[in-house]
Amino acid sequence: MIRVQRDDIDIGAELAALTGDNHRIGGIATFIGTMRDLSDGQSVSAMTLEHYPGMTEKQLDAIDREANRRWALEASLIIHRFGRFVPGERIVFVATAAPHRQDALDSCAFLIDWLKTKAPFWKLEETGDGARWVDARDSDDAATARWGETPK
Amino acid sequence: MIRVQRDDIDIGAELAALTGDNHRIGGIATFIGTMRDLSDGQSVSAMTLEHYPGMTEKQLDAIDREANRRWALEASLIIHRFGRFVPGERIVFVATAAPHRQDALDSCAFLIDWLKTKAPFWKLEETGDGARWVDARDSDDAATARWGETPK
Amino acid sequence: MKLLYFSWLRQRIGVAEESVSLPTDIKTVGDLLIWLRGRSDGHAAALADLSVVRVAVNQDYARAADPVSDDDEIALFPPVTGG
Amino acid sequence: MKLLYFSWLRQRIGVAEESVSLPTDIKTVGDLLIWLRGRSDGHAAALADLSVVRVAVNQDYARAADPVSDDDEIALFPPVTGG
Repeated sequence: MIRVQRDDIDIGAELAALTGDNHRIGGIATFIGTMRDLSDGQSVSAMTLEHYPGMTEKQLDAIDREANRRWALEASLIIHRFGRFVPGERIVFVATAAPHRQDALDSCAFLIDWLKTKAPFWKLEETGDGARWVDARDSDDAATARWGETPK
Repeated sequence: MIRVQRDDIDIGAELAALTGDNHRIGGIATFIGTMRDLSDGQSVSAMTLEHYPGMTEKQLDAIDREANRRWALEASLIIHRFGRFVPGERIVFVATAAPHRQDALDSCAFLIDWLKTKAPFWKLEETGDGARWVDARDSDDAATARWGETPK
Repeated sequence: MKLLYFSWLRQRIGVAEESVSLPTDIKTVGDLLIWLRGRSDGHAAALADLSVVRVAVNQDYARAADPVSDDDEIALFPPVTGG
Repeated sequence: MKLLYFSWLRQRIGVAEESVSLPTDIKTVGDLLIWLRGRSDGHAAALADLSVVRVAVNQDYARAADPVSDDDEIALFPPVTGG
């Protein structure tokens, strides 16, 4: 399941809804991305995350299905927020639940690596020198590349 | 930080306490181990987790320190429960928070792999054929081995 | 054709969205990008370095050789920085 | 010496804990395990296959060659299955 929203993410409630009463689950891996107050060595007071409505949902849905195809999962969830953030706020939440822990851990890492390089979001940071668009990182591309080809 | 307890784990509250107001954190990886209703192909109605009080805390604390030595973490938490469980209950919770996501993801996987093979816990499952002690898995040893030597 | 621009591409071009009628000789993503450079100084500046321009055709990532048609929704944006 | 047993080792031996006075010729974990087999049929059964017996000396994992002394807390248990 995927969701793109402005609102904050209630981790406990999302996890409860995700796993429900499913007793086939033995492990749940999650990743929460939060806003740091430092970026490229510079202090950041706030950030606005722009996205491409429609494409975001389409791409998130495609990669969620890909994760479920590659790993034996019982449930999966991607929530990505947009809008303006201050340091400490949650930005993204990924959770994967599986009978076996390795499937949960690997698929969770896969999803967050992929999100970083393929989900159509752009960060505009507010610093002491004004606003600046964040450059993409080569290390994110490298992290995604190790998972091989993903659907377009 | 580590904790060995009988009580259930409140994931939302633990995460809030772990990260607090730390704005250096950019990613939090977690793993939640839950009780399955199936083990080695057999239906399991309940399970008792025995442990070695004293050694459990000592070993968990050692590996928590090791994770903080290997990765640049801002916070880490291991909670392992003991006692009797029914399917669906949370057994173990690992959370690692770091400026960069790869450190969080890798250290979380390291901790749960290690817990599976080194934390002094033993599972007694209740099945239709009576109670049985669970055998250790070679796959768990293999998963731990890829992290190399850990402190005794 | 509906064109969408995001992040600093939107800022340099000066609009978030525009409609264009495609000349018949514009058949691929690559053709389109070169042709768009001629629309304004803003377009020329935004599309000067195509190595930092990503393209989606109907909300899927596309490459320079992929075909485009007048019915498409085409988005141009820099490498993404979400997550 | 304080001895602790867990899981099916505890069940086969029949006690969770016992105190023993170590003979002077018992110097290592390996010596101890062999010597313990002679204490009862339960000990002998529990320690028949040492490949499935793990040992902790003062709450740290130990190997057969590691030294033991009368002041130690020694725990015997099967491979762990937590997490």
